Amino acid sequence: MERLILDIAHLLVSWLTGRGMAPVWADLLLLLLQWGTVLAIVTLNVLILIWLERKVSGFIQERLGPNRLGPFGVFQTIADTLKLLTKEDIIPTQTDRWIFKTAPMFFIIVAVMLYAVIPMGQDMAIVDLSAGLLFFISVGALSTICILMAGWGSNNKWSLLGAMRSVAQMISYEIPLAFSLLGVVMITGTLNLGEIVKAQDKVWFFVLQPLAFLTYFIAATAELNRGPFDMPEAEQELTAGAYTEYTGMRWALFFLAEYTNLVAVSALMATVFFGGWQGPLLPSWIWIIIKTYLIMLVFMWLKWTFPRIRMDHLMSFSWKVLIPISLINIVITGIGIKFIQGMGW
Amino acid sequence: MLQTDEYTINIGPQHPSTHGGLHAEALMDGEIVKDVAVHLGYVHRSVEKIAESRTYTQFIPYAARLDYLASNLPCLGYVQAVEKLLGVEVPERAEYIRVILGELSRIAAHMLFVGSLAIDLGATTGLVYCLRDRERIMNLFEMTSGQRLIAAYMRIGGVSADLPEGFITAVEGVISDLPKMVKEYDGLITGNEILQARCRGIGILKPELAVAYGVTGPNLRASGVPYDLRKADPYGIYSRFDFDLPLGSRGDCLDRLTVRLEEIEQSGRISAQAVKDIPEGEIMGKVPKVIKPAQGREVYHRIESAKGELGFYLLSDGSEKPARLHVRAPSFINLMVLPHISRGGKLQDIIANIATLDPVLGEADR
Amino acid sequence: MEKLDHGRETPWTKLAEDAGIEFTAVSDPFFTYLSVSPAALHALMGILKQRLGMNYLADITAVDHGSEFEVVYHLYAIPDNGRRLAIKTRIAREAAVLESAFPLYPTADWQEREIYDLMGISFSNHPNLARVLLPDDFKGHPLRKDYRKEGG
Amino acid sequence: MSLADGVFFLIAAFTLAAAAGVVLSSNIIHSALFLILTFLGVAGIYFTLDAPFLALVQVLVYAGAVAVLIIFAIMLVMSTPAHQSNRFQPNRVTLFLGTLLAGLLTATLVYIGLITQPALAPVGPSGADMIGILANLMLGRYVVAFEAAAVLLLLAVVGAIILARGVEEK
Repeated sequence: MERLILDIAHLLVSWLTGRGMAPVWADLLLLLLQWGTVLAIVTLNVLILIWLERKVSGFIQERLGPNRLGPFGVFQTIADTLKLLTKEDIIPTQTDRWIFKTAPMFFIIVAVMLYAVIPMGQDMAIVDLSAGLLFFISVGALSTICILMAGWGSNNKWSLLGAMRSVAQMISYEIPLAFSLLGVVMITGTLNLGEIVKAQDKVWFFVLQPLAFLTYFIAATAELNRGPFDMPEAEQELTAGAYTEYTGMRWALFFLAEYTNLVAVSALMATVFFGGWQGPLLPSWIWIIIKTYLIMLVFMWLKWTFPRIRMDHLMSFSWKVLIPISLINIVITGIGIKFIQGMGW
Repeated sequence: MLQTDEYTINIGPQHPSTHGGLHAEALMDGEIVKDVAVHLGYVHRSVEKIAESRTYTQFIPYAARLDYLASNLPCLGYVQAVEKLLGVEVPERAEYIRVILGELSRIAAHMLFVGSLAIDLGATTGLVYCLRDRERIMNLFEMTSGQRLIAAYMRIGGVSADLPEGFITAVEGVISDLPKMVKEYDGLITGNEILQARCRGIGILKPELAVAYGVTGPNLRASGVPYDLRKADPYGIYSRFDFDLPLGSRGDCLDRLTVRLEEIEQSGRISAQAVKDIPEGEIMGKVPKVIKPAQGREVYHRIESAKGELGFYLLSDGSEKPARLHVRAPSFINLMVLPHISRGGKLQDIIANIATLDPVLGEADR
Repeated sequence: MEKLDHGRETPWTKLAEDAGIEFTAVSDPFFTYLSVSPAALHALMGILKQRLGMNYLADITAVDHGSEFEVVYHLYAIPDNGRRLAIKTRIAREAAVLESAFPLYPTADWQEREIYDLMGISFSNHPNLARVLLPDDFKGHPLRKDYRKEGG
Repeated sequence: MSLADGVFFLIAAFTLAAAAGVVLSSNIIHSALFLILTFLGVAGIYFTLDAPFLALVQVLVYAGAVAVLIIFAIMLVMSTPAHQSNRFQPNRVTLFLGTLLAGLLTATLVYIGLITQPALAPVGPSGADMIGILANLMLGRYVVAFEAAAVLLLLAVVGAIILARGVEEK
């Protein structure tokens, strides 16, 4: 079980090369196959996630949630997706057409790219990048621009305001996000996510770096634009903010990308702070799925419990609380590492 | 400061957080509110004109549609105004029934206030809990008149039907659960740090400003002014009941929330006393078949509705239809201070301010 | 409503007479009001507000009496001091202009706009006399008795 | 031509096309967005040169942060309608200066190409060690320059705050 997926991949490559294909092309084919799998998993996952989110919100709000289509309403999201697909794609006349049209596509591309470096099991990262963590942070930062494109392209005051809020928020929260991960990097001495997972075989970084985990968790919620930090969307104030003018599939793409981001960030959190794919008995790739889903449930719990924070509070919280805390964490970690080295352990 | 362009942003008339067809036009400098202009009339039905072509009794359902979130209260105000005009005595039992239903309506309206404030601030779950509990009160209304939301249960001279079997125990059940419900809202909504940060010190309504602009009801009491018509100018049998006036100290959004939460409990207290003391007997007083008040008689009757002072000015020309009916709508007048409490705040504060001023547009626009 | 005994000194009779304002006090079992000319209206309201603490203008409304409009002001005090009073004034239909009560009672702002909107009485010195409930391009004033009605 | 070469040419073509978009689009916001694509293309070239760290810093700093800054600055100062905000407005001085600059750059590039021998093998260490070496260099040999840059940036931040807050008008 443990090596099931890897074995399939190796079997495929050896079969292809055995048929006289150049190894380079076989690898390329494998890469394409891997991306295809990721895309399939992402889309399927989002369907499940939206259903799960509804069920969780229903549970929190003492409702049933979707329960008509299929057992426990599992086909509800499929029906909704079909509805969105068949809806008219309205592009308002005064929009900046190209930006308006491409923004959701770029958003989803960026979201899917995040999966490249996450180890989805032992030796199961698509690209085993030496600076994998940095890849995650820097590519994640690009989603800001996609929301900015959506807000600007819509040519709507609500949208622009939502986009501006989102940009200000993401730029502010990027800093504590990166800083909180630095503590882990200092301990392991690597940016490679596989190495970071391996370094947690005895104790999770969640235990060693509780402050960093807390700051990362909050900053990640903000990066994901999820409640209580869902500023760019903020339907009660900005009437869906940057996404106000979007309809049908383009709107659904934003939705898709947001959930894709959610899975990616949760998976990274599991990887960096909760031992990644490591776990007893079950195969590694099942462990990471379990951990990711548990973290996502916490995100959902937060969203459905908390009111939305105010924009200026949000900014001052990042600059006056989170960044100092993450800096303190770096200092403490540095002292700790020196101390342990000094003790000769 | 960096010079930036001011721009206007239209909150409503189609907007998730305006509680109906309200249009607030905000002049913004970035996220800071420079001014707000309120435009009304999107649900204007000219109720006052309609009244002139309806008999006194026919108008009752229209009154119920004024403040449709607490429909028994505007009905009560209207029928009491007509009773005053006619000089009709209302039987004791009917008075008690009116008090019970009026206070239950107030509780229902305040519950919806708490829930809608929560959802306006982004806490979706808060609404559902409040709606769940409001449902129990709606069921009580259904027991009395068959109508849940806009019950035209009040009649000139009494109420339309006697209380059904089991109503009193059902009311007692709801009332005894009220403290538990309020505690739950406190935990989920009032106790939340983010909500407190968004409400404390936001939209401060100074008592002087509130009185000058005629703000009444919980909004006025949240500013620390002890003025409640149930105590200041008791109508019906309210002087018999023992209850406290919850008061705020800062006049901000948080006070407007906590005052209403406490009022839920106080209304529960009044209903409990009414339920305990309710006598047996008639439910309709002696009312003429055709209601024709003497010519030239006029009356201004005001009650404490869920939103504030709800007044009915009635003028009779001796016919069976009123010559003039005017509704002093608290929602309409309370909304006047929205620009004053929103200036200098943030965009998100406007939403909190609208939610805590608690206008019902059906009443404001009439 | 407070009952008014004819002939008995009431707080406002003395104050108003000192200021030289003429009015008639009328009372029936349900309603007590002072009838005053439009010119003296604001002087009277000013006295009531300053001397008697009637700082709360609960309601303004207008009635169409054919050739004349009657405007009714309901004055109270917050916190309640037992003083309740209505003031009435009549103006001719052709010259339906009154001075705005806004400087004394800011709450008159929208209430006067509503009267202007629905009854067509203008208020001089009002900061923003525009229609409040009906659209700006609406023709006519629906609460006037001669306003055409369609349907029921 | 190997696969790597193909990838390089693909990325290079993409980068050039994006750069052309920056110059040619008449909407300055479009230009700024094309600039982001250009940055991403350059990052791709770094990747093909086996310098992933540099590439990622390029994405994070230029495509992520600097580009947003540029867009913000444009929106802040933009006074003309967006669709003609980046019109080509020829005038002799700018034409002359632009041609001169472009000529100089091209000449330099050609000259460098002529005097250096193309390095066929990777010139330095790659992958994981590179980050460590980079860190050692920055905080060792070039620490003064590194810190000076940091202080400069700090000054810039302080200046920006002062500009944004403005002077109290008496």
